[in-house]
Amino acid sequence: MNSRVSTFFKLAVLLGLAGFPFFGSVFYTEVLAKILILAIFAMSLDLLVGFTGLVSFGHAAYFGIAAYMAVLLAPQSEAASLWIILPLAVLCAGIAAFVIGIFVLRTKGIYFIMVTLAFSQMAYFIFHDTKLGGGSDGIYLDYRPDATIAGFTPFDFNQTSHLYFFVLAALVAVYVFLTLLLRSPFGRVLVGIRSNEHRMLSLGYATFRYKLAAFTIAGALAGLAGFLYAVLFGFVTPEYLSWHKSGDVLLMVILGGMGNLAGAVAGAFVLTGLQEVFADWTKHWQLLMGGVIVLAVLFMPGGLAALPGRIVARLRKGENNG
Amino acid sequence: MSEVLLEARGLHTYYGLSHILRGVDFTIRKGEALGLMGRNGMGKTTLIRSMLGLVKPAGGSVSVRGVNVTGAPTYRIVRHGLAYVPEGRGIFPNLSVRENLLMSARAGVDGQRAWTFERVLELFPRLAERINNGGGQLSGGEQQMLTIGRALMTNPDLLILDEATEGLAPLLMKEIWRVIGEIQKSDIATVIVDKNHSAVTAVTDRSMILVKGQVVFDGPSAEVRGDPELIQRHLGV
Amino acid sequence: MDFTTFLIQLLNAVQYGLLLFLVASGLTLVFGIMGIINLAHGSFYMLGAYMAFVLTSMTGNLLLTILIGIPLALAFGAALEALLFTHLYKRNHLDQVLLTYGLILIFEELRSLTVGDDVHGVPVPEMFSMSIPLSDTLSYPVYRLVISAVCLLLALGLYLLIQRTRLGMMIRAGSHDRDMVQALGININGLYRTVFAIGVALAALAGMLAAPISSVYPGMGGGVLIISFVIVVIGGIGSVWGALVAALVIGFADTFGKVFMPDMAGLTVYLVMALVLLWRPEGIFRKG
Amino acid sequence: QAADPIKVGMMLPATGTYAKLGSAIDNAFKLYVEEQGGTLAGRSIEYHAVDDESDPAKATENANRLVVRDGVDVLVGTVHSGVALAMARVAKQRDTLFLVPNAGADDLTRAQCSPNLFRTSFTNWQPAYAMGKAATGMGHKTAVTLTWKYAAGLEAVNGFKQAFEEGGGKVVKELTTPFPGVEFQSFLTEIAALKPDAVYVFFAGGGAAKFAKDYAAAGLKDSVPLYSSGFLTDGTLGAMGGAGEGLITALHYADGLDNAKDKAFRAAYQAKYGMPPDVYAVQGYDAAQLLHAGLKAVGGDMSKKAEMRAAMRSATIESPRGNFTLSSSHNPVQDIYLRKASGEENPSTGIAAKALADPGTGCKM
Amino acid sequence: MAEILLKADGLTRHFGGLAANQDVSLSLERGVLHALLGPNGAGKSTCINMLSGDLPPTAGRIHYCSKDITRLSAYQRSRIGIGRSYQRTNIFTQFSALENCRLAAQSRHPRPWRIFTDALSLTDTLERARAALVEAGLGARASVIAGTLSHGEQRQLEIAMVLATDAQVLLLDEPLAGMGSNESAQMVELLNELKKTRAILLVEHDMDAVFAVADRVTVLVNGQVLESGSPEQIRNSAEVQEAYLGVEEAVHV
Ligand SMILES: Nc1ncnc2c1ncn2[C@@H]1O[C@H](COP(=O)(O)OP(=O)(O)OP(=O)(O)O)[C@@H](O)[C@H]1O
Ligand SMILES: Nc1ncnc2c1ncn2[C@@H]1O[C@H](COP(=O)(O)OP(=O)(O)OP(=O)(O)O)[C@@H](O)[C@H]1O
Ligand SMILES: [Mg+2]
Ligand SMILES: [Mg+2]
Repeated sequence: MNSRVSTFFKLAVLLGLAGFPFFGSVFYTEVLAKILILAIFAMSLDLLVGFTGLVSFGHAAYFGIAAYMAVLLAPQSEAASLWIILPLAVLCAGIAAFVIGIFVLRTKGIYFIMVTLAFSQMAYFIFHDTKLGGGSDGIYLDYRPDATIAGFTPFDFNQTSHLYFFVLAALVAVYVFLTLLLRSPFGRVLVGIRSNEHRMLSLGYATFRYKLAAFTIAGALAGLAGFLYAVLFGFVTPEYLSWHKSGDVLLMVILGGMGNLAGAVAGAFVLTGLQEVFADWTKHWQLLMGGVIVLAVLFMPGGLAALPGRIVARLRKGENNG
Repeated sequence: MSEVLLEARGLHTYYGLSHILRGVDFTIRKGEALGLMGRNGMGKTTLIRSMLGLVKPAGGSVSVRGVNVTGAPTYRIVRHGLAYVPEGRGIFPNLSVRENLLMSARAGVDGQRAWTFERVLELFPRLAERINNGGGQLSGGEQQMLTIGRALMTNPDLLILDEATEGLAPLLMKEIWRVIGEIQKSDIATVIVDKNHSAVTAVTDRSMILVKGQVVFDGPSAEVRGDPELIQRHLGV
Repeated sequence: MDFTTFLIQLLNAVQYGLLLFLVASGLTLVFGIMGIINLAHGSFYMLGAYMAFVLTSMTGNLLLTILIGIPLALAFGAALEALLFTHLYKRNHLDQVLLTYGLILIFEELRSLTVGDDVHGVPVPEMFSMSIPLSDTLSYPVYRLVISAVCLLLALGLYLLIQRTRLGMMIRAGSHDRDMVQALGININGLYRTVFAIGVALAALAGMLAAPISSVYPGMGGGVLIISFVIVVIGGIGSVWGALVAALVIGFADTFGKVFMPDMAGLTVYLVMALVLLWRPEGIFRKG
Repeated sequence: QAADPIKVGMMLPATGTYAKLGSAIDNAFKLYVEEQGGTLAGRSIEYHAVDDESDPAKATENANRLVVRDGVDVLVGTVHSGVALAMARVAKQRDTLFLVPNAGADDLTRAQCSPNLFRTSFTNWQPAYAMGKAATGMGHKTAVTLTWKYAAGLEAVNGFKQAFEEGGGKVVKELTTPFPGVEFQSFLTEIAALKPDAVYVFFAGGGAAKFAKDYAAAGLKDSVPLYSSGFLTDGTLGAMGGAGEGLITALHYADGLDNAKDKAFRAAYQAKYGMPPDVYAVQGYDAAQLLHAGLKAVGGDMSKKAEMRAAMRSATIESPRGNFTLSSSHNPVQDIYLRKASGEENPSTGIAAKALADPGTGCKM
Repeated sequence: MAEILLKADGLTRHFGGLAANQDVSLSLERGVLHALLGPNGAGKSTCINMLSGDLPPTAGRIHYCSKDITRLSAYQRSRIGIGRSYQRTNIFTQFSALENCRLAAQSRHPRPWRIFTDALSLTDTLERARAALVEAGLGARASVIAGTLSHGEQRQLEIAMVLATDAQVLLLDEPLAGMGSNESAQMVELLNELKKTRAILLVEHDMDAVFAVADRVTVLVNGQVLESGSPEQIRNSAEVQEAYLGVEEAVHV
C-alpha cells in the first residue's frame, strides 16, 4: 500500500481511539484499554519473532513479572508513585529478560522456542507454588498508582479514561520507539540476524549481544504491558506467566503478520475483539473462533498486515482486466 | 529421426510481475546432447524449472514422449525418465551420503537399472569414502558429485545438468565430461547448462542460446564453436 | 526410602517414561520428521481416547476398538492433511501454529457438542486386568506393563521406518526441500499425506491405549501437548532414539522430582529441559 | 420499577474441564426460577451469561462485563476458586449482590467476606474437616494426604488435618502434585511404603477418576482406606469402573437423601434435563432460592440492599441437601454427610458433622 | 619483504577420524594473491573456515599482524579486517542486493547506539555498499531482492559483500564458480586491482583465472600441503599434475 495512505490510515485509527472514551461506555473503554495493552505486548514480541527471528514462547514471563512487581513493590495501604513504580517494574522485567536471555540465546530455532518456554514455566511455578505472590490464587492491587509529581497531579488513574489515555500514549510511544529502532543501524542488524545470522557473524557483528539487547528491550516492553495490565485489573495471578498467555500473544503476532508493528496491533485487536464478540453471542464461541482462525490461515497468507496490499493488488488486477 | 523426448512450445513464465521466459520453444530427442547457454540471469534455469513443472508457466505447453504434461505435478513429469541436477546442488543435508543416493533409486522407464549404487560409487570413489557422512558435511565438490550420482540413480533417459561442474576440480571436471560422453553413447539424452562454453560445445551436438528469455540461437554446436562473434555477442566473452 | 521402594520407583520412572514416549510418538513423526508444528497433537490424542470410550461401549472390547479406530484415525488424518496442512508447507512454519491452534478450539468444542463434558472411564481389557504384587502393600497393574511393551515395539517400528526404509529417507528429505524430492520423481504430496495420517493414527492409538488408565475427560489433550513437545525436542528433533531417551529422562525427572523435591515438582520437568538444552543446544541426539 | 426484570449475571464455565459443572448450576438455577413461574417476588428474570473459561487471568474483565457493562443486579458464579475471588472483588467494588454456587475457596467467606457476598455451597474446609473427624472416629491413627498443589486442595488438606489431629491422629506426610497432573504412581509407591492407617486426597473430575483407578490397581484400596471430600466420587464413579466402589467421602449432599424436597427436586430436574442432578445442581438451585428469599423480604425492590441482605443472612433454605442457614460470614451452616459409593451413586451412610459451620476466621463484617 | 598480514602455523582439523587439514602452514602478505588449490575434499574450505574463525582448529596457531588470533571468534576476526566469501552462496535472500552490501559495509561502523538515526541516512556506509555492487558488476541490480537473483548473480553478490567490508585480508572460496565468462573476466581484473593493497587467499578451480592472478600457489591434497611455490613451479610439478590438474593440461600449456 502507498505509504502515505497507510500513514493517513494509522492516524485516523489513532484519532478514533483517542476519541473513544468520550463516546464509549466505561466498560468498553476498559476493554479497549486491555486490547491496547495487549497490543503493546504483541509489538514487544514482534520485535523478537518478526524482526529478529527469535520465536519466544515464554514472553509472558516478563509481562507477569512486571505485573507482580506492580503489586509487590507497592505499599500495602496506599497508592505507589507511578513515577517510581513504573520504571521499577519495567526494569525488573528487563533484568529478568537480560539474565534469562544470556542462557536461552545459546540455542536456536525450535530449541529456542522450547528453552524460552522452560524458563517461563519455571517462573510460573515459582509464583504458583510459593507464597511470594499469593500462590495460585494470585494477589490484588488495592490502589492504582498515583501520578502526582512535585505536588502536581497530571492525571488520575482512578478515572478509567485517564488510565486509557495513558495506555494509548504508551502504545504510541512504543510504536514510534520501535519504528525508529528498526530503521536504525541497530534495527537493521536485528533483521539481518533473522535473515542469516551466520553471515552476520562473518560480517563482523557480535550477534549475541544484539540479540541479547533485543531480548532485553522486548522483555522490558512486555513488562510495561504487564504493569499496565496489573494496574487496569488490580489483580495478578500466576496465569499471567503461563504458556497460554505466551501462546496468545504469539498468535496475535502471527495472525497480525510477523515483522509488522501495525500488524501486531491489528492481531491484538482482531483476536481479542473477535473473542469478545463471539463469546457474547454463543457459548460455542470456540467453534467460531477456531473456524475463523483456520480460515484466516488458509486465505490470508502473511496475516492481517499483508491484507491491504493484497486487496490493492486485487483491485489493480481487476482494473487492468476490466 | 529419433523420438522426441521433451518438447516445449511457446513457454512464457513470470516471477510475480517480471516476465522471464518470452515464448521459448525447446526440443530434445532421444540420445541427443544439447548445450543450453546464456549469460547470468537470462532464464536458463527458469526454462528448465518451467518444463519440469517446478514453476508454473503462464503460457505454452510441455510434452514428454508426446504426452502432454502441461500443468502436471513435477513427480509425474519426471517419472517419464527425466533427471535433474539443479544449480547450487540441492542435496539433502539431513540425510547421509548413502541415503541421498538410495532415496532416489529407481528403475528406468524401460525397467532397466543400468546405474546402481555400486556403479555410482565407482564413478565417484570420493563418495564411497564419505558414505556415512551427513550430506551437509561434504565439501562443495563432493556435494556436486552426490547430486549427479543421485540423478543417475533414477536411471534417466534425459539428464538435465544445470551447472553440474561448478566447483569441481579440473581432473574431476574432465572425468565428468568424459562420463557425459559415455552417457550419450548409451542413448541417454543430456541437457547441459555450463559456463564453460568450449567444453559444452565440444561434448554436445546441438546448442541453444538464451538472451532475455528468448532463444537467439538454436543449431549445431559446431557452428557455435566456429563463430567467435556469435559467442562474443550473446555470451559476452 | 528403602531399597525395595527405590526399585519400585525406578520401575515407575521407566514405565512413565515409556508411556510418555507412547503419547509423543505421533508427534515424533509429524513434528520431528515432517517438521510440522502440530499443536493439535493433544487433540488427536483426545480423539483416540474418546474413540476408545465410544467404541468400547459399543463393541465392549478394546482390541476391536483399536482395530476399528486406527483406520478411522488414518482417514481423518489424511483428510485433514488434504484439506488444510497441504496448503501450508511453503509458508512460514509459524502459520502451522496458528492453524493447529484453531483446530484445538474446534475439536474441543466438537467434542463437547457430540460427547458432552462428562468424565468417562474405559475398562481395562479383561485379559490384562490383573496386578502383580510387588511388596506386601503394593502391586503393579499388568496393563501398564503391556503398554510399556507396546511402546518399545512402537519405538523399534518407528526407528526402522524412519532410519532404515527409503520411505523414511524420503520423508526426511521432504522436510528439507520438497521441490527437490518431487524433482526426483517422488510424489511428495501423497507421501506427506500418508505420513501425516500415520502420525494422527499414532496419536489416536496412544489415546486409545492410555484411555483405560487415564480415563477420558475434557481438556485431556492439553495436558499431553507440552510434554510431547518437550520430549521430541530434548531428544533431538528427528531422532526416534532421542525421543525415547528423552521420554525416559523426563520419566525419571518427574518421578524422582516428586519424591525428592516435592515442593518443586512442577518445575522439575522444565528445569531438566532447560539444563539439557543448555548442555546440548540441539537435543540429546543431534540429527544425523 | 416492578415492571422491569431483574438482571442476573451468570458467570460460569461453558468450556473446558468445568463445563459440565457450570451447566448443572445454570440448569438448576433456571429450574427454580421456572418453578416459581418465571418470576421471583413478582419480578421477571433476565439472564446475562459469560463463559468464564475457568481462567483467573480473564476473571476481572469477565466479571466487569456483567457488572459494569450489563449492570446486572445479581452476579452468580462460579466453579473455579481463583475466578470467584476475582469476581468477589469486582462485586465488592460495585456493591453488587454476589452469589457463589460452588467455588469453595475458604477466603471468600473468611478474609474476603463481604456483606454483598453469599455462598450456597461450602468451604473447602467443611467437608474435609468433617471427613477428618469421621476418620478419627473410625479409629485411624495415622494418615497421608495427597492433593493437587493449588489453593482448593491445600485448604481441604488443612481442614482434614485439623480435625484428624484434634481427634488424636497424626498426618505423617502431606504429598502434593502439580495441577492438573495425573501421574500418581510414585505417590502410590510412597504411600505403600509409609503404610498409614488412612489416605485423604483431594481430586476432582478426570484426575479423580484416574486416581481412584490407580489406587485400586496398585492394590492399596483393600489395605489402606481412601477418604476424600465428595468431589472425588461425584460424577466420576462411572469413569472409575469398579475402582470407586465403596469409597467413603464426605460432602454436604448425597444420593438418596430421604427428604421430600430432594425427591421433588430430583424428579423435576430429571424431567427437564433428562439426567439426574448432582451436588452442583443443588448448589445452583439453592442460589436461586436464596435470592428469592431476599427478594421476597423486600417485595422485589432490590434497591433496599441492607434489608434484602439481612433477610438472606437470616433465611433458612429448604435445600434438597436438607435445610441450612447461613453463618455470620454468609456461608452455609450445614450437615456434612458421610457417603459410601455404590454403583454410580454416593448414598449417605450417616452424618459426619452435624450443622457444621466454617470458622470464618478473619472475616470482618 | 612484504608485510605479512595473516599467518597460519600447523593448522590441523579433524572430523571424527578424518583429518581434513593436517599441519597446514600458510602466510598471506599484503600485495600478494595466494592461491590454494586441491582436489575436491582436499580441505581448502576447511582451511578458510579455520582462518575466518567459522571453525575452531584442532591444533595450530593463527596470527594476524603478529597477534595471536587463534581464539578469536568469527565476528572478532571480521572486525579486525579478515573478510571472506563462501563457496555455497551465503547471502540475505530477503533483502535487496544493496541492503546486503549495506549491512556488510555497516559492520565497519556499526554505531549500534544511534538508535534514533535512520540507517539509510548514514551515507558513508551507503556509498561503500553501492561502490562494492558496481565493482562486482551488479550496479544495475541494486534494488532486486537477492533471493530472486539468478544463481550467477548471487555469486556476484557474494563477492560484492566481501568488498563492502573493506577487509585487509580476503579469503575467497571459489568466487568465480557459477559466474559467466564475462563476469569471470571482470572479476580477474578486479582481483588484480585488489591485491595491490590487500592480502588475498584464493580458492578456485578455474585454472585460467588462477594462473592469471596468482603470485603464489599452495596445493593441498588430503588435508596436507603437497607443494607450495610460484605458479610456474606448480604448473610444472608432476605431482600436482597427477593429483589435481591432470596431465594433458600441462602438456597443453
Ligand atoms: N524466484 C524468483 N523470483 C523472481 N525473480 C526470479 C526468481 N528466480 C529467478 N528470477 C529472475 O529470473 C531471471 C532469470 O533467472 P534464471 O535463474 O533463469 O537465470 P539463469 O539463466 O539460470 O542464470 P544463471 O546463469 O545465473 O544461473 C533473473 O533475472 C532472476 O533474477
Ligand atoms: N562438518 C564436517 N563434518 C565431517 N566432515 C567434514 C565436515 N566438513 C568437511 N568435511 C570433510 O572434510 C573434507 C574437506 O572438506 P572441505 O570442504 O575443506 O574440502 P574442499 O577442499 O573445500 O573441497 P571442494 O573443492 O570440493 O570444495 C571433505 O572430505 C569433507 O567431507
Ligand atoms: Mg541458472
Ligand atoms: Mg570447498
